Amino acid sequence: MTPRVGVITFPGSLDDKDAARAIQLAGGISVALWHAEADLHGVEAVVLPGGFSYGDYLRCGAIAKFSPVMEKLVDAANGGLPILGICNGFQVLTESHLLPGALTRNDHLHFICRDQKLRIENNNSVWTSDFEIGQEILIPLKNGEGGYVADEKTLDELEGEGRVIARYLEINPNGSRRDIAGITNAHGNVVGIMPHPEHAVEKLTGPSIDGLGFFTSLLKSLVNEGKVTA
Amino acid sequence: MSIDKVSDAIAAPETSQPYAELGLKKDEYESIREILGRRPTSSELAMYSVMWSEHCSYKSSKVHLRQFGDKVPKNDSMLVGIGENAGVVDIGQGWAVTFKVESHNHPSYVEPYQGAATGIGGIVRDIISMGARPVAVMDPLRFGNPENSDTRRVLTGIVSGIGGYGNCLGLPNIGGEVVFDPSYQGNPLVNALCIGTMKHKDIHLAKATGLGNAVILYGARTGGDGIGGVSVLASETFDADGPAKRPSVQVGDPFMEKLLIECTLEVLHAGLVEGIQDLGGAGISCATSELASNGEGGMHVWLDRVLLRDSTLTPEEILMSESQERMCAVVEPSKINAFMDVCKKWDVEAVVIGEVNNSGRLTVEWHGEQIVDVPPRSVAHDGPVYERPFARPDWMDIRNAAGPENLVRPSSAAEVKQTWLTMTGTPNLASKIWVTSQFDRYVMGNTILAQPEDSGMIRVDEETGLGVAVSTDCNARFVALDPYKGAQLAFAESYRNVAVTGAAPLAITNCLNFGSPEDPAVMWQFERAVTGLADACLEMGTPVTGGNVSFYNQTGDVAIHPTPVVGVLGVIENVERRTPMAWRNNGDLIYLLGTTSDELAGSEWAHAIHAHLGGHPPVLDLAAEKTLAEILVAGSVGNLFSAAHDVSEGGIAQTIAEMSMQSGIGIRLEVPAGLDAFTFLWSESATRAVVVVPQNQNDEFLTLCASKSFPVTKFGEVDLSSKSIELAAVFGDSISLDIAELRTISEETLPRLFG
Amino acid sequence: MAIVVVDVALKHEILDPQGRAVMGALVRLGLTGVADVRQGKQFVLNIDGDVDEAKLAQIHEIASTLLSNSVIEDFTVQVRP
Amino acid sequence: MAIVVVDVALKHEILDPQGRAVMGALVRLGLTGVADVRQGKQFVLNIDGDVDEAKLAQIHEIASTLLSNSVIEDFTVQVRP
Ligand SMILES: Nc1ncnc2c1ncn2[C@@H]1O[C@H](COP(=O)(O)OP(=O)(O)O)[C@@H](O)[C@H]1O
Ligand SMILES: [Mg+2]
Repeated sequence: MTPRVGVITFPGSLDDKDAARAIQLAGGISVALWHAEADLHGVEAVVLPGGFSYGDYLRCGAIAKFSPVMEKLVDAANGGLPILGICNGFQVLTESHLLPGALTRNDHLHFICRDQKLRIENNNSVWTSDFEIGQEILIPLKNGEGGYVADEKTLDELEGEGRVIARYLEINPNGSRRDIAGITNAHGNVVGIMPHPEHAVEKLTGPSIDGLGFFTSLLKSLVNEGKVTA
Repeated sequence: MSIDKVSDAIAAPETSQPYAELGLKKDEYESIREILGRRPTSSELAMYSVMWSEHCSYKSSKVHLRQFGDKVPKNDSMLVGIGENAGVVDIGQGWAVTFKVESHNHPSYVEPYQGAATGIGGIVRDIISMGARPVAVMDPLRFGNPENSDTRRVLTGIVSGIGGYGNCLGLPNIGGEVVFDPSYQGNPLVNALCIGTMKHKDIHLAKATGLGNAVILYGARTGGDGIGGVSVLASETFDADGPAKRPSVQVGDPFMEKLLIECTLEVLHAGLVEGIQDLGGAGISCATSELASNGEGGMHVWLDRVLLRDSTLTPEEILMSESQERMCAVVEPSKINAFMDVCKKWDVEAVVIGEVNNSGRLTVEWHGEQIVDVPPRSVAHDGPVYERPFARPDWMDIRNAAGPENLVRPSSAAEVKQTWLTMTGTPNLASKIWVTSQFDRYVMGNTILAQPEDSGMIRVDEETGLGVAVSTDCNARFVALDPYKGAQLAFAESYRNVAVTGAAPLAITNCLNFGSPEDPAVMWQFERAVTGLADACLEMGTPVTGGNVSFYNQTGDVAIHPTPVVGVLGVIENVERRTPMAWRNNGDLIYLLGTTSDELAGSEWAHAIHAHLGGHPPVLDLAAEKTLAEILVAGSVGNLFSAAHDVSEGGIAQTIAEMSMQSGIGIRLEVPAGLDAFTFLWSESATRAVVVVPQNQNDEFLTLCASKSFPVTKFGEVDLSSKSIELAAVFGDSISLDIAELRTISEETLPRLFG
Repeated sequence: MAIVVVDVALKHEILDPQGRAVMGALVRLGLTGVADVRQGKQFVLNIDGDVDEAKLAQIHEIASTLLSNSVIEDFTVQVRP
Repeated sequence: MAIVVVDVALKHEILDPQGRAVMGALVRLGLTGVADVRQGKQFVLNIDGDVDEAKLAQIHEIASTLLSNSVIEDFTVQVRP
């Protein structure tokens, strides 16, 4: 059975089609989930895509966390459902307290779109198991509020528990503390990442196809856990 | 507050009206009275004044723009021509593309962020109103002297406005221009281009057909922004404590626009809509009069039903408000509920404001009182038409006589190297990454090429790889030297930029930015530029699908350089064969296609090094330009090129520098025999491109050029072991340029000025 | 040491998409009676020493040129002791 | 009709790049003695009818969950008559 992966569309989500494309290229089936519907349609995993949910006028991800689908998602996350939040999705996850810390205005105050080098720091999470630790990847980054912040204690905890999944290399594009580009929860099922793996899945349109690894990781993990058969 | 009703206009025919303050001339006001057989009501006056403005009626340009329709052979690919919100061209495989460029110059000077943001918003609505899904935007921009502190205010605001709106809308920004010239100091140009795609069957037109159909206004609420002028009317017509002067600036809401896109495409695809129109300039006045006159000819509007953001708005203000993010749809009564359901799904407010009839009149009522009763065509289409006087100004002789011949040129290898380094860092030639990195080029996942490539390229069909490429260009200095040839050169450059990527040029759009049409010299520039463009289109067989005119771009008496920005659209059957600009393979051969002559008038070198503008622009042979494009496309189809890049501003030196910086790999070059290094490197002769040919394709490439009798010169090869440009035969010597150093120089300039 | 607070708000006639978004969320969260929400910016300036007339005038000037855009925004300046 | 003003500011420990940028500009414009600038948000809520204890508590709740993010921001609520 091919795994079914939900992609939530909030009003203002922009990279939902891209996330769906990436899931399909990795061999999954993408299932569209709608913000106003408190129903996950039995999917085996969920991607929260990039964009500007509800315009992000208040604070990125702040309004999305009150949507009906998020209530379901928070419970499912605590129950172990694999969830990947990309960019705005990462912001929604921190706002929903599924991941610690917060994402703040880029330190240089500009939106920035660039091909960003990252180092994978953790391959224990459901979404990074297909990478090597220390592997360098190149994927697009595009955000205005991507500066990862948390208090020192939280940062130390994240480091100590190996929960930083990727770090910026060469350039810290937004002032993130300790060059953090992505983190996971303690259980390894909920991952947030600021750059966009779903934009690096085809040679023609991306700077590399390194982003596919996040989606193949998921599919492999699902198979390994016996959630779906290979 | 009393309302000026139609019955009042009949009863009190001599009431004096502030038509002049609204920008209407006395004879225009008289002809409104003639059309109506009475004085207009204040609401009617409001409608006529906005719709008959230069911006909406094209009254000064119409007589010349006709050439675009008259001279161009109807090309099979034109599905919808000039006159609609945007033209539509057939790109094959059942797909159609619509694209258009519009200006938002004046608002962007007053409030750069919002002016530019709403410029993007406006052009995107034009594209959705054709039934297309917007898939990309581009932004040709012009700014004043980069060292002037006001340029910083204007540029940073405009750039973040374009990014702020476009990024939030989820449209990749795939190209544009950033050009500096003191002539734009008090008048920056913000032109915005949008590309949309659709299946043939989804094309929609702006017309109100079907008696009894409902007219639905949906999207943002109507507010008091963007109606600066009409407050005159309110305060003149009504008592002293009428509404205060309203701001003329609008604030954009890209989130609402995103909802509007999704909502509109959903109602269109569900077959719920008979006609559709965006609301831009002149708001409801424009939408209702255009819909009515393009359909059954009549419409009745209940203006008091319009949802307002500000309950104190007068009917005149509501008619003229340019509040953003609104659309108008014509819907059959039986489909209204379904339409409203879609709106609700997307959280978009909608209300029925009118009904289509065959009265031949556009009638508007306000709480039961008739306030407008006009023939809709007279508002929308039969505005005044001016044959403004035009004359070649005497100063053109002086300008053309003062050529660049006597400017001091570099004449040793060391001077050539220094000139090259300097030119790489001039604001016009320097890397634009500081600007473009503020735009999302990845969203939607179909961007094949974006900045700094010659054209933006978008994949239209993921299954077949069908795609389109678009470029916008205009060297306004050439236009200032010769508006006829300059406009053709702009067209040629844009055409070439599309062909260089492997796409076949198919159609053009344009945005004609000029000074005051009341100045005969400006009008002459305009007439010459339009004629040049139309003649070029005729010769090349490329139709004009639409465009936009922006006049009054001047500060006091001084007009901007005439700037007819030309956007060319090309088609590529499979984006996998696109030609990028960076070389990759060791030993690939570097060729120049075309002929280099000593042509430096209007060049970037003359401008940047000598602040000189004079002489005659480069010679242009359109037939050769067409042949060059054929070679570039055939080379892409035949897989003959590993890279290609067009030669324009900054000459071959700049072309080579850009290719190397993008590639990071070195090359060995030699100035071809018969040319001095300076002319070879910095002349801006037209109709040239640099192509990079793998050795095993060399014979086939040369055969192709020979079969077209096109001049071609080999002048170097790629050297994987090197990280520099090695150029021999430079005044008997050779030079070496470190690519990393070039890149540093190139990338430093904009952050230094604006970061 | 004085604290000067500059509040900048969009003019009333100008669309406030942020305020509108917040208002929508407040209503969804069940707050009743919300007639309008406007979102503004607040600049809190810590100034060493006294804020005398001249300095206040200078801050007013800066508030009107740098901190706000008079085409679309209004501002207020308050000195907190 | 009551007006409730919610001010939201970044916590002191959190870097405020906007405030820092404004501070740089103030100094360039010649304002002396600027020790620190912080940029915050202000929400002005127009509420129909009275704001009683219960409603105020509700607004506090909303201010702490929706209008601010407690990880990085503090807030204050004031009722203006
Ligand atoms: N320079 C031009 N070249 C060709 N067509 C033009 C030009 N300027 C305007 N048009 C056409 O005239 C029509 C009216 O223009 P405009 O008022 O900008 O359209 P809209 O009302 O959709 O904004 C459009 O079809 C436009 O394409
Ligand atoms: Mg239009």
